[in-house]
Amino acid sequence: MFKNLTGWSRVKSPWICHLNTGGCNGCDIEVLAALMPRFDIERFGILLKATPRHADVLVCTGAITRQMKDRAVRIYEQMPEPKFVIAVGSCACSGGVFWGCYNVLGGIDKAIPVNVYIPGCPPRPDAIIHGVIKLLGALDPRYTELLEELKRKGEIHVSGK
Amino acid sequence: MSAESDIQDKLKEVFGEKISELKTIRERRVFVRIPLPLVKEVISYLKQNLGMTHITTITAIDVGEEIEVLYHFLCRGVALSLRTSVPKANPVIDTITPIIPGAILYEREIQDLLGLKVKGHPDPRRLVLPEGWPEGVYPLRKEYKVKVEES
Amino acid sequence: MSVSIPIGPQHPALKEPTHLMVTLDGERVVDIDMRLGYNHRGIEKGAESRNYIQNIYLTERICGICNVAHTSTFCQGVEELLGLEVPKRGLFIRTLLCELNRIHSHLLWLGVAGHEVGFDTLFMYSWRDREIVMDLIELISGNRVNIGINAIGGVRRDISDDMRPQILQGIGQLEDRSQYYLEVASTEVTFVRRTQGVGKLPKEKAIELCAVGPYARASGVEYDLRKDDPFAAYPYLDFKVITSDRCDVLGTAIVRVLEIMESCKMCRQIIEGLPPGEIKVKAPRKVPPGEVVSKTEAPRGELIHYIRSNGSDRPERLKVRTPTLADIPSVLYSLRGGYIADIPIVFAAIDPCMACMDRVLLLDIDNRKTESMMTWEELREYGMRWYANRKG
Amino acid sequence: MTRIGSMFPEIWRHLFRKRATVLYPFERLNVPKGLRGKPVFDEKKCSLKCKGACAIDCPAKAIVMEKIDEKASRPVFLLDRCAFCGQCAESCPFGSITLSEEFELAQYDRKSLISKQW
Repeated sequence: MFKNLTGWSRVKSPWICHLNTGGCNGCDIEVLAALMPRFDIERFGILLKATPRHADVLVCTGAITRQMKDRAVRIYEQMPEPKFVIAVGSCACSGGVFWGCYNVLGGIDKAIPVNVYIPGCPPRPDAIIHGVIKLLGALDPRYTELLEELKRKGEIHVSGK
Repeated sequence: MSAESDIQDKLKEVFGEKISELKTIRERRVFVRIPLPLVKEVISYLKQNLGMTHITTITAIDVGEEIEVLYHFLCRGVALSLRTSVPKANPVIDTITPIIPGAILYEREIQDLLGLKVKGHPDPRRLVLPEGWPEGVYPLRKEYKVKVEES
Repeated sequence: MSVSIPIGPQHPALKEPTHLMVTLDGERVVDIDMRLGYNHRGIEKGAESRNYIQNIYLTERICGICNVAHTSTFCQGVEELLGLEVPKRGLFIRTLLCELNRIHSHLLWLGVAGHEVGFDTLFMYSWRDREIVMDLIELISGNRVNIGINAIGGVRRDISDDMRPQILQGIGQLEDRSQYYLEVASTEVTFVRRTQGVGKLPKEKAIELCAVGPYARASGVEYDLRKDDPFAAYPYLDFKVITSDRCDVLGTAIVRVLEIMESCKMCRQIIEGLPPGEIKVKAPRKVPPGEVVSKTEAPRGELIHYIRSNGSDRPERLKVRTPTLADIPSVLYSLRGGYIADIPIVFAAIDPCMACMDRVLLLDIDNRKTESMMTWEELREYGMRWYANRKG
Repeated sequence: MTRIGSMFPEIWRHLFRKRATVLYPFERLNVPKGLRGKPVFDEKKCSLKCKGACAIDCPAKAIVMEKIDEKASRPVFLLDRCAFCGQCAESCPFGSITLSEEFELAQYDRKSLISKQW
């Protein structure tokens, strides 16, 4: 009984911690815009927490620079165990436009394991919310059904290809 | 074109033939080449007489066996760029921070990215490159090649 | 006896990675040292291995908030190298987006400043109103933040006639919202008491340390590139340069809100006076050898791109100096002597954009003192003693 | 000069205004016509012979040309690298690439972000 209670509370209120590892801060302001009144992801119980210790989900933006690599790993280790990482923006997914720059190592997955990749430069706040729902879908199938149902109604173009 | 020609005449009359390539490529853009030892003297002259206080930035370019240094100033609304070149063998220039304190950052940058030793700099610590960066490797030099690996 | 506290690269007040080593004497900041480099991506070296078209998109991603300023500077520089004559309509559209980007950047700053002072209502309100200008930018350029509107030789998208009423209506809303924010920024007690007299920067210090942008204009330095070195369509617009002689963080807030209203006025002039004709001129791929100093007024101040070309389709050298970098010496000057609680707001006064700045870092100008670390008990007694003799 | 509560009339007025929040998955924001979303490749228009005019100009090197035979090649879009800037649509001499308005592209792994559209 206790197990699905924690599972339920984890899905219902995933607290996020935002980490910018060296991008152009376009995605940071889009993550913030998702927290603002217009998109307001607090209705999913998502709160922006300052310290990684209180957070379940690490929202990473920006390509990994050489300087931030070990700090990102240290912050990832400080997070409590059921932890997930969302890479927001093409720089976080793969280093994007900064290929060949000597101080950029590439995407976030060069330092920490990533669960959901959200491409876009920067992804719109609703694309970020769609990524968060997709992550929640991995924990609780009802969210994936929600996405499937909305896809059938043609509300969202969830693209497989 | 009054400000530009005014600056050019003043420079020509004081420094005469020591400065060269004095040209105005368009309004509010003046380029001039000055020999290395004269850098401090020209800048302090410009500061006292033409009321120049604002430095925009210092650019350093690796042109084969020399490093070209451009000081970009704002003098009476004109973007004045002083150009000198430093031999790559012993790349040393002296600091202009006592004359224009705002230049402290830009000297640190060329020191770090191009290996130009700045003599007399109040704080010559490492700049923007990460701690683990090997000594003596300067990324903005031509011989530094970035290996582009396909991800 | 003082304590040095590292404010690490990941910190709630600073949205972006920078590292502040603050040396404190009790609550008062004695000396501050800033270590950047967390955001340094080596863009200048990267620019040398890309052709001019790819470089537009690379310079655009130097900073996400003031990206249209970067692409305008870069395209303007390359157009000067090529000797291209950009059609007037293209210049007007480029200026319109520069001003819309300034409005969105200043509203963003107003919210972040409110958040760092703990005044979250202002944060929520100003960011909700920022959505109006984000919708306008998205309508014109197709992307909310990274506006890819500039190309070498003009702009990529035109403003069709059915967009005009929407833009004018949006600007009307923005005008009365900024009127309201001016009243809030200058009279609301929660905001004024935390920003009045904080982060003092006298005018001669601002001139000496070469500060730029709204931060310098709040200390009375009359320096605005749109007036002194007009580029794009600014010669055809009439606007006034806003300065205030308050020399503190509240001054920067008032200057920025007034600049929003000025930008709204300019956008209205541009939309009404939009000349007909072409928006773009065909540009060759190879640029003849030459060099250019291209300067524009980014939302945070004077931005310079130095481009040197060697006749091929790749630049030989691209040097970018962004406004935040010029403001750092003056913000560190004004941080000294303040309280630790004021660090976020004073630091936010220059609207730091680490992504912009990370080509250089700075250290305290006068000499450095090394202190030994104190244990927790020593710190507590020291704190009580410090406050006791402060009262006595 | 400073007054307490200059925000109260504003807060009072907001009690009766329409809510500002768009309940995203259930309620969608109408997307403007020219939104730069996922690049869509139309093989009929493409000449397959130009050896990647789009790939040369792509700032993020997000287009890889896949060989069909020794002369012809087709672009493969790596969506995790793509910056959605629309330069490929402009550089393609035959206009075979257009940007759709699809922006919900989150995936669990990078492999499913590689889009081969033929």
